[in-house]
Amino acid sequence: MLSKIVRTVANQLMLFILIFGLYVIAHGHLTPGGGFQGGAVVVSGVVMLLVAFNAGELKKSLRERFLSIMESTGGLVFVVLAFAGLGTVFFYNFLVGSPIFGDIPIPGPNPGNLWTGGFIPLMNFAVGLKVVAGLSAVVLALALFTSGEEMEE
Amino acid sequence: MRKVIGLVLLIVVVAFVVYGVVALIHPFGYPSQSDMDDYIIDNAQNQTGSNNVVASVVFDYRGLDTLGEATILFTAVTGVLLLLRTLKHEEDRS
Amino acid sequence: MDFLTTNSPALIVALPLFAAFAIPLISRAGERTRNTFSLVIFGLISFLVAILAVNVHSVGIRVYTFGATAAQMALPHGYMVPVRIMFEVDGMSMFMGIIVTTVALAALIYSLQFMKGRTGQARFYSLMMLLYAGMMGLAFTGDMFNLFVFLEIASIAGAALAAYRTNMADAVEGGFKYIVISAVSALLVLFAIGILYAQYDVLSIAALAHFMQYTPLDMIALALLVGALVMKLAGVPLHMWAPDTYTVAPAGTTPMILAASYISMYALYRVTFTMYGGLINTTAIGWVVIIVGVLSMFVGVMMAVHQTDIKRMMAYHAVSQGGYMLLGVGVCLAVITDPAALASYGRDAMNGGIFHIINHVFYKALLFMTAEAIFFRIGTRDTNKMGGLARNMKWTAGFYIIGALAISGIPPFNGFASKLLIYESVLKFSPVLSVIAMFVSLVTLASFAKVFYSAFTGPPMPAYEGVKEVPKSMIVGMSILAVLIIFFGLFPGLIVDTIVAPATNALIDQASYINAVMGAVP
Amino acid sequence: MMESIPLNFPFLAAALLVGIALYIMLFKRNLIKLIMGVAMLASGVNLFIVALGYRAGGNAPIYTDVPPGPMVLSVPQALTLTSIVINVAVLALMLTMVVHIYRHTGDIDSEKSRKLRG
Repeated sequence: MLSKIVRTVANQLMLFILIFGLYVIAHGHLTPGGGFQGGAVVVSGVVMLLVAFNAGELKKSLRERFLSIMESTGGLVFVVLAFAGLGTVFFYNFLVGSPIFGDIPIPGPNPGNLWTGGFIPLMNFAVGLKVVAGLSAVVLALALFTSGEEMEE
Repeated sequence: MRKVIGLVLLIVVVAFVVYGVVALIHPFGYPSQSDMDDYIIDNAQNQTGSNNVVASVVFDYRGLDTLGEATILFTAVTGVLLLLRTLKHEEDRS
Repeated sequence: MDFLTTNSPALIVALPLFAAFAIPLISRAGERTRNTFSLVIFGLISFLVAILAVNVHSVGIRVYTFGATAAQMALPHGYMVPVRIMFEVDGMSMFMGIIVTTVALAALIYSLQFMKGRTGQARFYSLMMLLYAGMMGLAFTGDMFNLFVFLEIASIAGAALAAYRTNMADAVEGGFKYIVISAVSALLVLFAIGILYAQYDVLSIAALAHFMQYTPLDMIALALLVGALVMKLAGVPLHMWAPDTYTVAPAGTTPMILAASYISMYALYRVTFTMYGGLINTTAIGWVVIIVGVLSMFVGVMMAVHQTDIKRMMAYHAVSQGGYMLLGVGVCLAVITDPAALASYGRDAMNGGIFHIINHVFYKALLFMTAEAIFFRIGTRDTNKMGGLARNMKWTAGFYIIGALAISGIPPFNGFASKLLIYESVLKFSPVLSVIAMFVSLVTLASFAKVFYSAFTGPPMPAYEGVKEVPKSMIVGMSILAVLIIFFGLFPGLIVDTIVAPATNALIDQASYINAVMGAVP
Repeated sequence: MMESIPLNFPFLAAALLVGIALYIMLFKRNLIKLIMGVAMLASGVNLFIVALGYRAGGNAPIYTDVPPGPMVLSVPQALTLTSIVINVAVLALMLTMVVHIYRHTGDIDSEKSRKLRG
């Protein structure tokens, strides 16, 4: 565990990292970024917390069971979105033109409209959830294992 | 001896790849064919409603690859957690 | 019903993925719920595979385009190249699908009681589903990059399962070796995909085959693909990983990892026959395949004879049996340009090589399962420490005899059927090769007989006095395979006509594979 | 043909990365170095694929406030994205296995662990 200054700063910074990660995820269909990239940003924050505190400390607030549920949920949402297109074809983008994220942007360069993209923004969120949970679980499990602590379950 | 054979083999393979990749492939910046990508760049906005063409390729045109990719991440995480699990004592035998 | 027929290619791959994501959640409701859920999902998938198999058999090649406005629309409106990912299911894909599904079903049932009371079960079943999904995706896909993705799914899941027994050092090392080999071969495949993409700007296998000009760059890509896939399927110069990995993988998963390496063989055939078919110098490539095959047969069996670890011995035999498949297909490749020779023995050789895949996967899976059953009860794989087990483990001993006779090519079992096809046709091509193949079979019989005498017969060892037969679910898993082995051995003509010949035709008939996708080009 | 060589510098870099990575994997005995070799091979291949899609003077294929001009090809970027994530997954699993091997043998030298050679 590092000094109190580092721990406090890490705690405060985590909020900003979280917001930036969410921004990258949410704007995945408009600007460079998306679920994987935003998720990785958030996980970098988790790694920062892991350095500032130690693994045993972090385990108390970031439970493995919670991460596992979160990851499965992300995966399920993704697959279910793909299944939902089955009315036409698996993976059909059924939300284009619908009231949810259904707007179609003006062809050519445009300033961007958040309410577009069909199921792409939703899938970005599902993937983001999955990446955050999955990579945090891996990092945490490796840190716990090498420091000789037991995982729960 | 084994190392020398390996090294020679490696040099031959790498030389072939370098030759092929540097001299035979299209010049950097001027792709020789771009039919599939032109179609995607022209139609992505209408068909998927997404300004980010890469996002529309990742989630719509090649959505199955992304499902596979998310699955691989899930597989690896599952695998890591499976391998790092705490064993019960009676399991130590087998 | 119509809905299911149309969407079955997608559902067969998507349902196991769904199940794999859901299993960690469902496990919280208890072991029984999870096992029921896995079995129900798997029953559903088997049903879909049956529907699709019937459909492909009657209709021909099925194309399923993901995300298009209609599943059959491989090309976008008024455009000449495919843009979206598609599945292309032909006779050969379906053949692999049937193998994988049967083995996975047997393995799943076998694992139910084998895994009882162990840690990490939820993740184990999740990975089984993922491994299955990866293999099915690989068999069905019609897109090169998608093939890479599914190759990775199958190999990561396989490696994690192989290393399941983390308390044993060799288990983790076997898994590590497998994942390094898989990662390197997958990356070489990706490099080849990059080279192909650079020239033709398409990724669909059919479109690549359509545009293929066989430039020097294509040759480099072919070399990379063949090297990578031979490494993945444990062909002889690159077979070192196979014994280590097969030996340590826990029961139920060994057959699936075995099947995964034959899926790589399928990918190799897909590349050489479908993508490069008609352009490559088939005689030269055919001889390369024959030489790799003969070497695999010979080296594998020679390494197997003096092993004392029962699973390791079987793993070397797997390398050796892989040689038979390559031999049959190689002979066909060598004569594919000569219609007379093709009709007289080339097609038969190919049928034999392809038929041997399904036979070998079934009996080798059965043998691996019996070896694990012994290990399950007595905790050792060393044949010198076994003895007199037939007295107490009657079923296991019976299944072992069936598997051993099948692998040695003794008449009423399935190994004989495919080996006879190979012997006969190879005899017309080159008698020497045929004699080598028969000799290898004899050595195989000897080595399995030796293990049988030392493990099952003889006086019972005092340490194993109280050994019981394995639990019911394991017996059921093994008997599924045993019944199929006997059935295939009794009616080889029926099997060759219904599933093997369509697979062979699908590989030789490159034009219709291309037409199914590119047919709409004006 | 000669003038294409300076232009093809990115491809040369990718091919050399692949070559160095193969050398590391064949001749280094440390398992961590082996993993680094795999990571390097992956980087080389990814660099190669993403370089394929570049069009001289092209913009990123994102229509939000894009300046006029050609766009670079988008599929290679998507493929690279996929392959990067795949490699992260593979590396995580490999590292886990090496941690276990270290636990069992107390060493990460591939010559010393019995099964990892030939």
